Amino acid sequence: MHWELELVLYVFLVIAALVSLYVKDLLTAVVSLSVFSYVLAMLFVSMGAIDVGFTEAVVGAGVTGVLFVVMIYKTSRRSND
Amino acid sequence: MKTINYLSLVAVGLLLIYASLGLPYRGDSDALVNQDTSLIGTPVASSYYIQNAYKDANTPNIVTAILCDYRGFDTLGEEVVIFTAGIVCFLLLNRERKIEKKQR
Amino acid sequence: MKKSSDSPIILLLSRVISPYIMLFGLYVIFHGHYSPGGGFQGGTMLAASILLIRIAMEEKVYEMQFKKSFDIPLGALGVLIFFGVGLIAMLLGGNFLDHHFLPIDWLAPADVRFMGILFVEVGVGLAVMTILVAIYDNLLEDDDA
Amino acid sequence: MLDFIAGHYDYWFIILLLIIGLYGMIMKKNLVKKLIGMTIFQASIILFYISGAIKADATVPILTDSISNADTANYINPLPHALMLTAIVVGVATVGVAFAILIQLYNRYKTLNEQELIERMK
Repeated sequence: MHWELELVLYVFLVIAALVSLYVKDLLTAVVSLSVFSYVLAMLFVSMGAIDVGFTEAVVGAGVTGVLFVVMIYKTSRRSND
Repeated sequence: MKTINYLSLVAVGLLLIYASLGLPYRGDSDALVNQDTSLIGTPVASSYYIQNAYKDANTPNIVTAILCDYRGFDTLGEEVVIFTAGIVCFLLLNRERKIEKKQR
Repeated sequence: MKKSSDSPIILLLSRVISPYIMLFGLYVIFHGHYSPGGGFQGGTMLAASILLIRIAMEEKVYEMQFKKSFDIPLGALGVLIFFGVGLIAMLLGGNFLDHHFLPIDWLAPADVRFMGILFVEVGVGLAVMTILVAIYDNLLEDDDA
Repeated sequence: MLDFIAGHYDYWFIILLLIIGLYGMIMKKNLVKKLIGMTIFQASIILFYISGAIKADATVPILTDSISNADTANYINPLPHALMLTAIVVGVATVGVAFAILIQLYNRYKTLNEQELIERMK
């Protein structure tokens, strides 16, 4: 519970979320979503939930990214908005 | 139409911020969920788990003890949900079923 | 993916790193009583080590590691292990999923519940690993076969 | 006043994340962007539960010999951790089902844009 560290992590979290929604290339959006998940895992660990942080780092930043990339490979990469 | 969407977003945000003013302070040890006994005198679940997890199951990690022993039924239902998701993916996208359908 | 990767660095490095990820996943499952970890995390790490080979190599190679037709039946086996532990405790006189009634007589009562947690975590890890691999495999099926 | 802000500022960040996720779900036209918005929304809900579990001057919920567990103020509340652990793994399974549906939609209609999809469905 160091509030300076948590404030920096929250600001990074909001920036990563906005980037992954605003960018037009979907592959970039997926990479930004992985960054979002990893920062979220660090925030969980700083709050003392080490089990949840471990799960989020493995699931959110690892397997979800792989599944997103496979789905974009099977469909289209461009987005209009 | 777009303006209504933006206005509804702002309205939901303001409503949630107004609701958050009544939440307990962050890290407050005297909040209602962190006490040993509830208002009607029964023991609170999380305090019971902290005090009895090592005595009951010989497991220092309390989260594991809750997940697999005290609330195992919850985890069973959750695993069935994961298995159902795998079955649904298999049924939607499997190759052999499509070949069979094409030949018919 | 369907074709093997062109770069020799990726081929060599994925082949070297994958067993260590798998070993660490097994450690996380079986050491989950004392440190952060458990069935969900360890199962996901085992799935990650299998997916690493599946991304880098071609189809003929990764079929030798973990067959595509095994993943749904092994997931069902994981769910059945979890359900069976609860059912044994219920048949021997306790409530459903009450590990205290498992037929391990030579251990202290707290250690019987310890072993029950271990069996449950093995079942959860097996189910999570195979279902995540199954979702990947089915997403990669060809549509115009 | 400063004490009040220090006790509540993380709730406001969580509400900001929730609004961002909701914006992605109702304003974006691409279905993959809607899915990314849903992931952000779900992350904010999980973060709210974890944030409600912390106690000041407490340690992580793994028992050690040097810290007594008779006083429950020494350990962080472990119940929301166990509940949210399952929620994360269910989240990846539901996202997998959404991917299967998106791939089938693309194979049939060759687009993922919402408006074109509605026009081609007629």
